[in-house]
Amino acid sequence: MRELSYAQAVQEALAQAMEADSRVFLMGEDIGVYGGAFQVTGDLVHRFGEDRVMDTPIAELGAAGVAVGAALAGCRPVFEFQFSDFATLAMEQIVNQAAKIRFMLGGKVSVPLVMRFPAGSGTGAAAQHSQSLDAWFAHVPGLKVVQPSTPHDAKGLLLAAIDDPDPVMVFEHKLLYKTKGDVPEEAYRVPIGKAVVRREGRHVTIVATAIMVHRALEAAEVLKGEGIEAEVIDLRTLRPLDTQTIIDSVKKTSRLVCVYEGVKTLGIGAEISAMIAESEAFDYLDAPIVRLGGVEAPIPYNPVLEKAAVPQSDGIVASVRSLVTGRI
Amino acid sequence: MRELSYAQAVQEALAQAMEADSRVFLMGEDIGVYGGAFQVTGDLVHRFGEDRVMDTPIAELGAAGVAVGAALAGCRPVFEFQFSDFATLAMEQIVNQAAKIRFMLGGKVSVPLVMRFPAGSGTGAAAQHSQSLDAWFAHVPGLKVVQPSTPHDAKGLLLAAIDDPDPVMVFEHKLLYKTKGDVPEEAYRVPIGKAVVRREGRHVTIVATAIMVHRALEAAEVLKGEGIEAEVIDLRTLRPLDTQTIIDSVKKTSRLVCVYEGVKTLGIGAEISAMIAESEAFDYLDAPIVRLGGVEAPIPYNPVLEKAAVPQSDGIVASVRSLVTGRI
Amino acid sequence: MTRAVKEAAAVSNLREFYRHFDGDALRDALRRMYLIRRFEEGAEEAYTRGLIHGTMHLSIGQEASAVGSCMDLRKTDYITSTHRGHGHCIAKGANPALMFAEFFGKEEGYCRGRGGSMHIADVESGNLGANGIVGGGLPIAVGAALAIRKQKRDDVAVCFFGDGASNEGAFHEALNMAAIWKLPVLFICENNKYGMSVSTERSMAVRNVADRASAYNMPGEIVDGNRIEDVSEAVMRATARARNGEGPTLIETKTYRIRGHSKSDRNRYRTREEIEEWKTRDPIGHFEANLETFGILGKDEVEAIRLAAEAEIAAGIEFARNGTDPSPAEVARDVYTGGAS
Amino acid sequence: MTRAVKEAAAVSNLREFYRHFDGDALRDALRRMYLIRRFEEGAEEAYTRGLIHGTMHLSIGQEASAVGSCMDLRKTDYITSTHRGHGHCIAKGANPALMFAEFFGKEEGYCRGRGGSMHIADVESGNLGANGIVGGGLPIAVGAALAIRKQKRDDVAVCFFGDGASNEGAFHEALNMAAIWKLPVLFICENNKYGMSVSTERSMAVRNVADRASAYNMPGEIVDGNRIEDVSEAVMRATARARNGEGPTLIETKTYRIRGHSKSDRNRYRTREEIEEWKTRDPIGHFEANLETFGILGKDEVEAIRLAAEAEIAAGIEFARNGTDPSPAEVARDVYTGGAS
Ligand SMILES: Cc1ncc(C[n+]2csc(CCOP(=O)(O)OP(=O)(O)O)c2C)c(N)n1
Ligand SMILES: Cc1ncc(C[n+]2csc(CCOP(=O)(O)OP(=O)(O)O)c2C)c(N)n1
Ligand SMILES: [Mg+2]
Ligand SMILES: [Mg+2]
Repeated sequence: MRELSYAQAVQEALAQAMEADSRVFLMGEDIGVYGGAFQVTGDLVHRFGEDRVMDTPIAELGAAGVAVGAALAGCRPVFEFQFSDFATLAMEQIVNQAAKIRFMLGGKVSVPLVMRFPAGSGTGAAAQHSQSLDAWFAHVPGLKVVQPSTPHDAKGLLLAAIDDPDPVMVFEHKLLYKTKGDVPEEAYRVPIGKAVVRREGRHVTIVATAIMVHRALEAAEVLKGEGIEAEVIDLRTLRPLDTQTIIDSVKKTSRLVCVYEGVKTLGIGAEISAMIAESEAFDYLDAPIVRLGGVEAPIPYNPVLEKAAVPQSDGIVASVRSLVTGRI
Repeated sequence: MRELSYAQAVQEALAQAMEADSRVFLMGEDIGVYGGAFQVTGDLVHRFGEDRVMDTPIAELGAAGVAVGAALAGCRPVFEFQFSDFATLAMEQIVNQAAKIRFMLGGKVSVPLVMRFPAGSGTGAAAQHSQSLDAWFAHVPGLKVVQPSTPHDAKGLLLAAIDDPDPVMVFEHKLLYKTKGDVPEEAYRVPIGKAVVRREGRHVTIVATAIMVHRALEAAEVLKGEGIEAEVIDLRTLRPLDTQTIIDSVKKTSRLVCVYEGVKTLGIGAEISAMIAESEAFDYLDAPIVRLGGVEAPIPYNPVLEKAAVPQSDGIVASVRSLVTGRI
Repeated sequence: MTRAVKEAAAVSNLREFYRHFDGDALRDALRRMYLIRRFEEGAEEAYTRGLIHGTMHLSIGQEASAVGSCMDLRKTDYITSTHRGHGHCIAKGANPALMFAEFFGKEEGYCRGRGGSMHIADVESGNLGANGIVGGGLPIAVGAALAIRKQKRDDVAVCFFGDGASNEGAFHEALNMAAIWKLPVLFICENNKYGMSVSTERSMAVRNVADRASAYNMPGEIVDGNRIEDVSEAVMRATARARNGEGPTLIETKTYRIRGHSKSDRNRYRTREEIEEWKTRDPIGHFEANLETFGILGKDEVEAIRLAAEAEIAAGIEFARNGTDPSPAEVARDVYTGGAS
Repeated sequence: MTRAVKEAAAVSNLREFYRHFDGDALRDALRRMYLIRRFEEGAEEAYTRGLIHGTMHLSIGQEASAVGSCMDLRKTDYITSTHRGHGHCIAKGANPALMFAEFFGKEEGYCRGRGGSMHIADVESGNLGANGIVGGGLPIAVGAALAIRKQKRDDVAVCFFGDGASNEGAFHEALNMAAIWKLPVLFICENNKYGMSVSTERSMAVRNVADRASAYNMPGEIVDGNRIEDVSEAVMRATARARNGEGPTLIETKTYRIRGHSKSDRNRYRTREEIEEWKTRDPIGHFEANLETFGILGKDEVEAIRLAAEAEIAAGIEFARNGTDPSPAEVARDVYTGGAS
């Protein structure tokens, strides 16, 4: 099958959605002739014109509100934040408006809005350009939140998000943009709300998101050499959570490690852990539930510190090993 | 001892801090002659003048940034959001600036800033004026987050927050403003980072925040009649979490119920549950960890729905009963 | 003379407003102003009697601004409204009975009882909703105008907001985008002198909100917001421009809210004299007097309109009180379109 | 004639700038402009060679704006800076060696290697920091000015920002508050024609950012940002006003960044001709020529200044490369003042 990079897969989804539905258009900073800060929109402006690939002024709150209003009035905007950190400027429109308008109006309207958030650390851009704030959005009823880890899912989840009648937040990890993978040419959908087992195993369940899926898979490979078979689940959707896939896995393995890049405290792993601890899987647990998340600090500039600030595969190996050892 | 309302206790703390330290001043919308939307600042403007009780224009992002700048330059601003929901407009300054400046500048500065957030539902103000967003802030390193449940703690935690060299977010529950309690006259401090056991018990630990502390205590009283002795912990500080007090309690009772008003998913109870599930207390657990949080919906206007949207004491009773029954 | 001829004769010397609208339209405008006034008085009373909970922001004294702005709008034109939005909602065509049902928290309400006063909306008549966030509607209106452009319609989006809201960053960002993209949107600032307790003198350094239009290279017009003719004529000029692809306009209607900001207001920031003075500039009284002076409506017709409005409001309250209470089991309904949660 | 007398004679016919500053000050200004230029060239080279990671935003071509703005400031005056902040930092008095140490991620760096280019700061010399958030520094500067007022100092806060930043809501809110409270703050907009790839023609409806000053009843001055005299004189007028309690000023320095927006820029949004044209208006060349024409500095002195700057930069890079790497164990250090985490 054809290989595309994650960024190309996103771009293909945008192009196919715009071709298929004239209501779809793109908004964002420097997504036109510049091609986007991460070259995701690339040359789309030349193909679809400035009306459908709209550069906005640097005005995140207002531009997000414009997207909300356009969605209310029949369009299907796909909004790019240049960095997910800048969502801090637009929480009002995302959380008070987009997420709640349908509910507040008694179900009389929908807000079919997609927002894309390049997120995460690893590019040396320091504390204000490296955050992983996905957990904030997963805390908000009215929003859906997805976080693809592969080019395949980047395309399929984005197309599903654009189809969706409600606001969907798409978290894209910056370090994944250049990673490659098989991507079918047709416009397929990956269902929102479904996790996927990336690797089967029986000794421990690792639930991971975004780039951590790859680090977890690396770790699983190493652990295999030590006789530990880890099951790796790619969460894919943070809201609504696919509880059943995780519960089933934990019932099988009896151990759970959550790996995510956001700050450990109240990051998405907190929810996964708590969900399991109150589920039917609780009685199957043979060990404490371990979370590996970002350290309790902003992301530092220095590259060695930057790496130390979020889980890496050797840390996952060490954690799983100490959790499982002696208990297999 | 003298009784004050929660609002009066906050006001007394503000007055005492301003008297003791000329660097302290207040900023917010309608906190001057109007006395604040919840009459917390009351007549302070007449006592301290408009320079120290500053009405701001309706401009939350900018005003929050002014507070950050003033704190950096040697003042001690205490900022009132009129409703905690409006923090959505100021997340940039709170999260990218206030929380991170010290770290980003290598520890060369501090940001001694206090922000007060009237939060929660129950006043019929509907979805955009009733949110409990405390978990967002507890997810952010660089911030401290407190949530007093009594007039005594409202005063003591606020004074501790004003003393603190770092940004402290104070969540005040609107329904608590009129509740009364003993408040010493002198300027005492309640330490940030310390939970407190409000009621001792041996069958189950209930960790609650803000108004839920009172509902949990009511529930405990009912449960007592059924032979169930609940230990009730008032969390008081959401960041940094007082893990030890909770762990100790759970080791004693073997069961944990978390009660909070924020949306259940990724609300503060998720962190408490996950913290226990990975702690030494895990091995003591005799039952799943239960979370009672806000429903997965915005807060509705209709008063019956509004009540149904967040935990009430009968719901706490029912949950604890079904958790404990047959397992004592 | 037949009535039609009499009307025509009287009208010929009059200003644009009275020539543009026929008797029916003028009667309807007066009716709507009365509906707003009585609606709010009724809501206030129900609130005071504990029948309505929450809070509410009354626009009594500002009726000319709402009705004058919406008189010439189409159903397909949008408005975005504010926390002080009852008047806009009625002016754009909503049914007061369904608004009351909302205030009483009933399933029959415009928002099925989920929104209340601060989120009152009637999407059918083009009202995209009141907003609890000051300034929240500004960019949303720009987005609606963008959709209009994309759909190649010649409708407009009318954005109501207050003087206080004009200090929000959202104001700046919204006006700038509307201006650079030349979108069909009207920014109608209802300047009632205060944002809650803070006067415009204390919250901005310019005298008029309209003075800010120049920062966006946009016309900024100031009108007497208590005179429906002035408001309506300015809005007609601006809609014509907008429909014609000439871009947005900022209109400032100078008006006054007679009641407090909300139910918790103790009016400490303004004088009784100021309030009394503004009561003498009542927009309904002004309009009525003109209609009579110009021979457009007789005293008896005015009386009939008033009585009909009162009857409609009374019936609306009755309807609302008999509405259906939502079931607590449905607390999380309509969070998502598919029904998922 | 002694040199001092020669200087005095030459200077007497000159404009304010050359009379206000003595030879030492002018030499120092030129030195700083060279330091900025060489610093950024050095940083760029180190980045290209992979010695510095992350990204960086170069201000080559904008040196007159930074130095002209800071020449007459005191150490106790504050500045807030931007993502394009190396120039401001050096102009306000920072040591390039410690800046390089920061870029190399070392403990010796101004931010102990935690901040990097986008957060470069030197609190000692009054620089409260660059900012990764466009517009983030605007309200912070207003807050610093508020602190100055509260502390009854006659210092000022100088806020640098770009044309693009002037479309952020923070701009509007910050300028409004500074204006209503008459705070001692200077808003210096370095208008280099683009916010990343979007030209001011596409991002705002007025020609000049300074045209927006009227919305805040604030003086708005436009100067040639590539002429240090123009910048400095405008800033001196504004600081005088500010220190005198007359409130804020908006100054727009029209300038140009010769390099791309950041390291990922392919310059697709502007022409090569435009860049070449602006290279002919080099602020250093302009200043040097004037200094020589007016007999204030000789060619040899200029040469010496340039060489000294180059030597200082080379030594700074050397110092930085030999700096101390932070320990990964200290990744969560300095999150809180007390050390708690
Ligand atoms: C973002 C935000 N900040 C503050 C408030 C609280 N609040 C509600 S209305 C109001 C005053 C608004 O003033 P203005 O825009 O002039 O409208 P008016 O009430 O005078 O009609 C305030 C401060 C709010 N609802 N939203
Ligand atoms: C809030 C925010 N939005 C977007 C960005 C990404 N970004 C960084 S610099 C920049 C352009 C800024 O333009 P301008 O203010 O004119 O400054 P210049 O780069 O031209 O010096 C953009 C869009 C950002 N850092 N912060
Ligand atoms: Mg007002
Ligand atoms: Mg620029």
